[in-house]
Amino acid sequence: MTTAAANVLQYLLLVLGAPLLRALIARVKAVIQRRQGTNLWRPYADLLKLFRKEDLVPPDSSPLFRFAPMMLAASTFVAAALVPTVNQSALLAFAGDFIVLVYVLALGRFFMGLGALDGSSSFAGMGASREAMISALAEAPLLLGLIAVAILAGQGNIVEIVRWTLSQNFFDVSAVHAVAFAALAMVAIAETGRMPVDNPTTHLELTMIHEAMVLEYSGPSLALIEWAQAVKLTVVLSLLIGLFAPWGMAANLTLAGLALGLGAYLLKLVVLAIVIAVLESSIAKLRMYMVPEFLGIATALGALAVVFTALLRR
Amino acid sequence: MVLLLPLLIPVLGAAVVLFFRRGTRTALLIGAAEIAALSWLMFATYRHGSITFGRYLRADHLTTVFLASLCLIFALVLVYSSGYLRHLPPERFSSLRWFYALLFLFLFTMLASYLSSNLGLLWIFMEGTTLASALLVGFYETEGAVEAGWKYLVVCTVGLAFALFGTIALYLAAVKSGVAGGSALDWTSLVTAAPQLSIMKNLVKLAFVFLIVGYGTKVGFVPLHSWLPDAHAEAPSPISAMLSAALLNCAMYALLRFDAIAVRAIGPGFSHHLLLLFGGVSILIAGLLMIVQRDLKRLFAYSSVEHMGIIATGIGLGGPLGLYGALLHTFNHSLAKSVLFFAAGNVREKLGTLRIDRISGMIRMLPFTSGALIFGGLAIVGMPPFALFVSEFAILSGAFSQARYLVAVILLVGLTLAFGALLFHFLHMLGGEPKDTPESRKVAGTELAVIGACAVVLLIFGVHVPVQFQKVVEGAMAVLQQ
Amino acid sequence: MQLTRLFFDLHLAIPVAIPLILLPGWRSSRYRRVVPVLLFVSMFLGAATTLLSWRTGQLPIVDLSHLLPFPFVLTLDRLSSLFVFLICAVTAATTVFSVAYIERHYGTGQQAWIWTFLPLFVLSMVLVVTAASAFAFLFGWELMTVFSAALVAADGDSPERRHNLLIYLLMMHAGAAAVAASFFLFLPYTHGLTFTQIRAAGGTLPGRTAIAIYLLAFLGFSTKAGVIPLHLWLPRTHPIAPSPVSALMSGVMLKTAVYGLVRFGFDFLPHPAAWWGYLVLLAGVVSSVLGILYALAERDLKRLLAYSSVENIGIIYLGLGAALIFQAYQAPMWASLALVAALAHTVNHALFKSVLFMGAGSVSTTTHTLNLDELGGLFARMPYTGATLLVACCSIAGLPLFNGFVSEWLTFRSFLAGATLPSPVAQIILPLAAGVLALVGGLAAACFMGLFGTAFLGRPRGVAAKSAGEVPFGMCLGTGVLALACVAVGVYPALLLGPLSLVAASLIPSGNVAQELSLLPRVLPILTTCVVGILLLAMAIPRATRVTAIWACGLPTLSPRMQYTPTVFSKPLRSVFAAVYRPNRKIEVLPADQPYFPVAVSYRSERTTSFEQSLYRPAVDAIVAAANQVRRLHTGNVQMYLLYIFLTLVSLLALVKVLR
Amino acid sequence: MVLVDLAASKAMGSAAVLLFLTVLMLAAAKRMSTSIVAFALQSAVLAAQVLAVAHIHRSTESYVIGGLVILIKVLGIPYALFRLVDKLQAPRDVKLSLSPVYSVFITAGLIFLSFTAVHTYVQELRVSEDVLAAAVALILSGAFLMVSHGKALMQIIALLVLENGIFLAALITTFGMPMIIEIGVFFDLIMGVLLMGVFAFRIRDTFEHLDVSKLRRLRG
Repeated sequence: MTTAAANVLQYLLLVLGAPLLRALIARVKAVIQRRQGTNLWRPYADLLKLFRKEDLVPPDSSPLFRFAPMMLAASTFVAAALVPTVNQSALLAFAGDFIVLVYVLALGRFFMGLGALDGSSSFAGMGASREAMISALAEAPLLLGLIAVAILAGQGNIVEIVRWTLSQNFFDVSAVHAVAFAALAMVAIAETGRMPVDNPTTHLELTMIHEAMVLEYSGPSLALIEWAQAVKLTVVLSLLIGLFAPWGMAANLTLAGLALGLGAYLLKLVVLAIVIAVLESSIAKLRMYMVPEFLGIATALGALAVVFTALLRR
Repeated sequence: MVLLLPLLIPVLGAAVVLFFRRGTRTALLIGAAEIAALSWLMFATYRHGSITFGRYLRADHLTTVFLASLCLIFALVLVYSSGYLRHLPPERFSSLRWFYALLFLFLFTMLASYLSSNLGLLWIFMEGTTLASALLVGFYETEGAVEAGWKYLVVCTVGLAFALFGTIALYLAAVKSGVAGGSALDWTSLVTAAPQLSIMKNLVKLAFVFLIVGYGTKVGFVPLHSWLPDAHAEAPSPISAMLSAALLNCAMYALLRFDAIAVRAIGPGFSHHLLLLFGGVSILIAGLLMIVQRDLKRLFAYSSVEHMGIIATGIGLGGPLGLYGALLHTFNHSLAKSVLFFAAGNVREKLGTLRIDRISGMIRMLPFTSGALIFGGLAIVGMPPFALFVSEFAILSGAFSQARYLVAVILLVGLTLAFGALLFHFLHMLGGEPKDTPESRKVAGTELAVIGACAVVLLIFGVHVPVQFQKVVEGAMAVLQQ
Repeated sequence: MQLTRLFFDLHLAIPVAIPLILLPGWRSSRYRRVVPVLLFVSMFLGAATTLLSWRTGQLPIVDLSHLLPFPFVLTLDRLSSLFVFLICAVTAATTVFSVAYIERHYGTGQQAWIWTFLPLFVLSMVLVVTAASAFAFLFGWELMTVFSAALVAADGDSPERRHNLLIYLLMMHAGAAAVAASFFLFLPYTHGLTFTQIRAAGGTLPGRTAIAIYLLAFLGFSTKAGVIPLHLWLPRTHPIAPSPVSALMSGVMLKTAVYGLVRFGFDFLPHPAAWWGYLVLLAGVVSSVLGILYALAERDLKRLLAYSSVENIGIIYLGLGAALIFQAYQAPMWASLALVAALAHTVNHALFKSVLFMGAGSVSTTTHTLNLDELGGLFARMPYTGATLLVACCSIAGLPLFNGFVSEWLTFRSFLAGATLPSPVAQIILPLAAGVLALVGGLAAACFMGLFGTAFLGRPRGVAAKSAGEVPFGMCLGTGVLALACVAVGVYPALLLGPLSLVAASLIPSGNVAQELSLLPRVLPILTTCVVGILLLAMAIPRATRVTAIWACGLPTLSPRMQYTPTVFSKPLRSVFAAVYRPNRKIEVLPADQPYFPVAVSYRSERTTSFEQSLYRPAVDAIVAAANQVRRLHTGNVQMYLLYIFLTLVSLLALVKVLR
Repeated sequence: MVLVDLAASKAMGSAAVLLFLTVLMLAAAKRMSTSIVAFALQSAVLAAQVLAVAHIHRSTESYVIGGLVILIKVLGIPYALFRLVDKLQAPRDVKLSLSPVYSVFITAGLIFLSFTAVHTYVQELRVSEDVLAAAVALILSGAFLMVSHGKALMQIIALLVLENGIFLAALITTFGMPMIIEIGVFFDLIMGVLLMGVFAFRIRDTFEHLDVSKLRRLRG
């Protein structure tokens, strides 16, 4: 019972707190760039505003145009229920197979692309096409990295992997972990559309990927999309945390344990947010056709990780 | 008597027909009588196993297998020609009556060579087939026809001369190894006495080499086949069918008889390897040559060469599977090939040409003939549910079950080559835009009936080999192997 | 038992009877009306047979050996009945679809032709998968080629269609030869070629024979399956067939090759070597990656689907290869898991690829074009077809909640298990193969996102698409049923995995995969409920909608031609994999003399890499050259001919003298 | 009577030499008539051979055969050939593909070859080596003539020579085949020559020449 409650709580925390993370990153960037950043609660205000606005739909677009954002939101929110954050468990822990997770996220992306194409604007089309390319190329490194970790842990369920990692000594992080982490981190950047792959804050159409995709969306649809994006970012980051640095995660459901777990989790998130902010404000966005190379490197790393799994066990 | 009747009817028939100006109906009547006699003969043989008449005539199950196809093909050819040669100008030699007279003589010689129990007689009548059919090959007195006729005559006569030498050598061997001179050429006595011949090993080998070269020329083994495409291409279509479906079998029959003796005398190694050699070469070369043919009937002629190669391979493999397949294949091939030649006849009749590159869009011009071509084509490449699939399956299994992988590979490659060639040419002819419109689309009832009959028999034999036929074939195998 | 037998006989007999029914009334439409009904009944009976025999476990046996000199036996073991059921189900749906489709597309003669050969074609496939003797198998195998060719030929005639037909028949015949050889190679070790005898011999074969058999079978079946580089015929034949036939060919006919491979690999030859598995795996990798890449570059809807068939066959091969490898390393449990994965993808591909091809048929019915660059906005105009195709696209992209995901997940799972094998090679190769599968999955998602997004969404790019309308009910029904099946399997995989595990158990007795297979059936329903629930919540959000023009950078309007076309959509990926296509690009600016004030700019980019040019053409040329050489010996000079005879004689005599 | 025996034995002995002479003569012949005569001579020698055999073995069958040979091969066919030649009004010269000198040399070589060829069989068959060699030589040279001569008539003659060789071989090895066979063979021979004559006419009518080496329309 308490487990269930804890799971629900951490799920709600993830889903509801996600926008905050984006705001945090933006704020840190602002600080770095000597700007007076926005209020941390701004994203919530935006979402509320958008939910109240009316939905603008392009002429002769099909119902799918408005269905796509919902599908995105649905898939992302379900994905959020698969990863452990504070507690060594998740709402749908038993379903937390990493392949399922990856493909649930893919479901949302697929429909988002369709929605963009349904908008019949050339910018949206461009965005969709580029997004399609990136996600197609990101699939392999993502799964390879996860597979490497899963092979070490000897199981495919994320929660189980986390538990296994926790059972290991903090200091003998194998080479596999290092390489796999590198691969997954690169993929995470590409997946969540951050620099240097994509620029979430751009307004120059030719460089846009994700922003171009959602160009035609407005009102509640846009709200869903933004929210889902935030949740996705958080999910991916929590996944990284869970796989590579789960230490401190609450094992037993004592209040102290949970508090410790929560603290550790938030801390790690903040650290990651700062890292991302620093990265984004220090390096320039890659040219479009450099992205495949970026992901190619990631794939190579992933493959390397897998090879290591075989070599290290002998 | 049973044996004599079928021989007498055609000879007399030939004489009778010559008296009429256009003897179509008479010819049909005589043919009907002949076929009746033949079926009686076959029935009798089927009942008694083997029947002999005097010293020189004999029929057994092996004969029946070949007689069956000969009888069928002859009937078809007769009916087909009655429609095909409707408008033929009564000239000196190339007139209807001469056509039928020669046809009957041709039939007579083949029958005689099937029924003669004496190998010398066999040779004489084989030579006779050449003489009788040469005029038929040159029947249209066009340049091509005359040329083909001459080549046919010369090449086959020379070849058969060697066969004669082979026969003599065998006779010599028999005599030297103590068989009475009178019966030293009699098949039955030779077969029984064959084991004694082993003392004249070299002589028997020599004999068989000459025989296989001699009769092989008539069968059309590569590289002795040179007369075959010319003759088939230039002869009137019914005659082409007769040559390909009956004459080649006839020569193959002779080889079978001699092979049986050679096997008994000096073991299967020698003759069978020769047969396999010729068979393999024929299959491959014919398959290749089919690709580059430009004339429809030449194409079919080469396909005949290939199938003779397949049959020879079957015989050469021996054993129950190989021999069974070979015997079945002779029958099936005759039927399928005659369908093709009849169809070619229609094409010639309607479009006035057989040049493949000049024909296109047939499927729209001549739907029935195209159908016949497709049907025969599918049958000849051994597609189920046609009969050749069964026989080729048998021969292939024979090859594999003896672990003769080279032979098997040659067979498979040759079949694929032939398939590709036929397919390529047929697609070109059937598809596309019609070049010129034929004068008449309608098909003569006789032609329709004949082709239909062939197709039906092919289909039936493809899905069910009748019990009687099965028994006859087994009997024939028994005759050859004991 | 009696009932099963009766059903089976009827199921087999009806298709044979149909042409006889058609024969009298070749032209009358009344006769033709009867055919689909009969065909449907026959299919229903077939499915019923499989279910009955499945439940009772008794095998209905049809033995016609007394008719023919060689044993001709048909029976339904687990594997066979799976494929028979598949054939029957897909064909039944296709029949429903075809009634309206064929009515609309063809003249009387063609209709009669198609309705004559469609049942025979299906029958031949049933023969192949139920055959219990080599003779019956090859009989069906050849018939399958003939009848499918007949159906392909029904769809008109043109030089390049004839060329395609030629390639198809030739390759099929060569493949059949290989298959036949692989059967015959058992002969030295058995007395006959019924499957029971073959099984008996299979265990005791000497190694080299087993290898030869396996390689030949692999070649033959891969030709039928269209594995690269033996795929030449596939993208040439499937697009030019009538759409229902394409659906059957791609959806079912290819699967007979999978059937054959499973028969040989797991039933006849019980002791595979590891490298057989690696071979299949390699074939799978090559054809899945290249297949989907070629599909991405296609603009013709049906050609695209054909190439995606090549890709999916590749995925099936990945599963099969893994299964063989596990088998070789004595890991029966994982072997049967991989086998289940392969079979599952076989079934799934049959389902969604038939939907896709039939959908293509519907599209061409209303728009009379299959060129993706002219389509667009069809979803609004033909909602049912659009919906079914959307489902199919999601399935083929391997998204969860749809059936494609199930089989891909299983394949991933078995690859993951490769890490548990003793051999380091397997430990490295199998997980890496999972990476390949992931790449293929991503590319497939991109490809079909582009397909659906550009053909069905957005605004119509051409008049044809603008004037499109929904197709008749029958066609929607045909596709709809299969689409529903896709969703059903995707949501509740137990439907599929239960039977498949039994099939696997019948082939790999010691492999128990119940625990491995139990995960998805538990996960997916809950996942679905969650997704649907959240969707409902999201829909519940109150909102006002207003239709406004799209953002046009201040221009008055954007014409539909300014949308992203499929060509452009796939451009980024194509440029990433330019090495595969080696495209030759042409940009023409008109008028040429003043490039800065262009009136028209035309851009063409086509793939220059082709196996036909680099692999097949040279071989064919060599053969023809050889033939011409031989032909030259045939100088019309009779003296030469005589010389040949004499030389033959002399050389033979010499040979005899030497050999003596 | 003694004289006859002597003649018979002489015939047996000297046959080979005479046959070789005829063969060479055929090879060297420039004119059609010459070759026909040569053939007639050859057949005559053959006939003598047959009669000798008949006399030695006292077999009536052989006498008949000998009679047939004289009737058909020595008189009948040569006569027919002569008729053919002037009926056809063909140019009288034989068309050699290569000069007579070469052909004579080659023929000589063939004769030598035939000696070596029969060598192995002689002991086995217990027949006089040279006659058997002559038979083989006839066959070989017949074949050679066929290949080297492009004229229809010459090919007929060559064929006859070849047949002679076979006949001779049969004669000396088996002392004659059964009667009926021999007669049948003769019948075929006559018919064959007749038919070839017919075709010669047809060729003449359709092509205005008798040079079969020019008949090369059908090829490939």
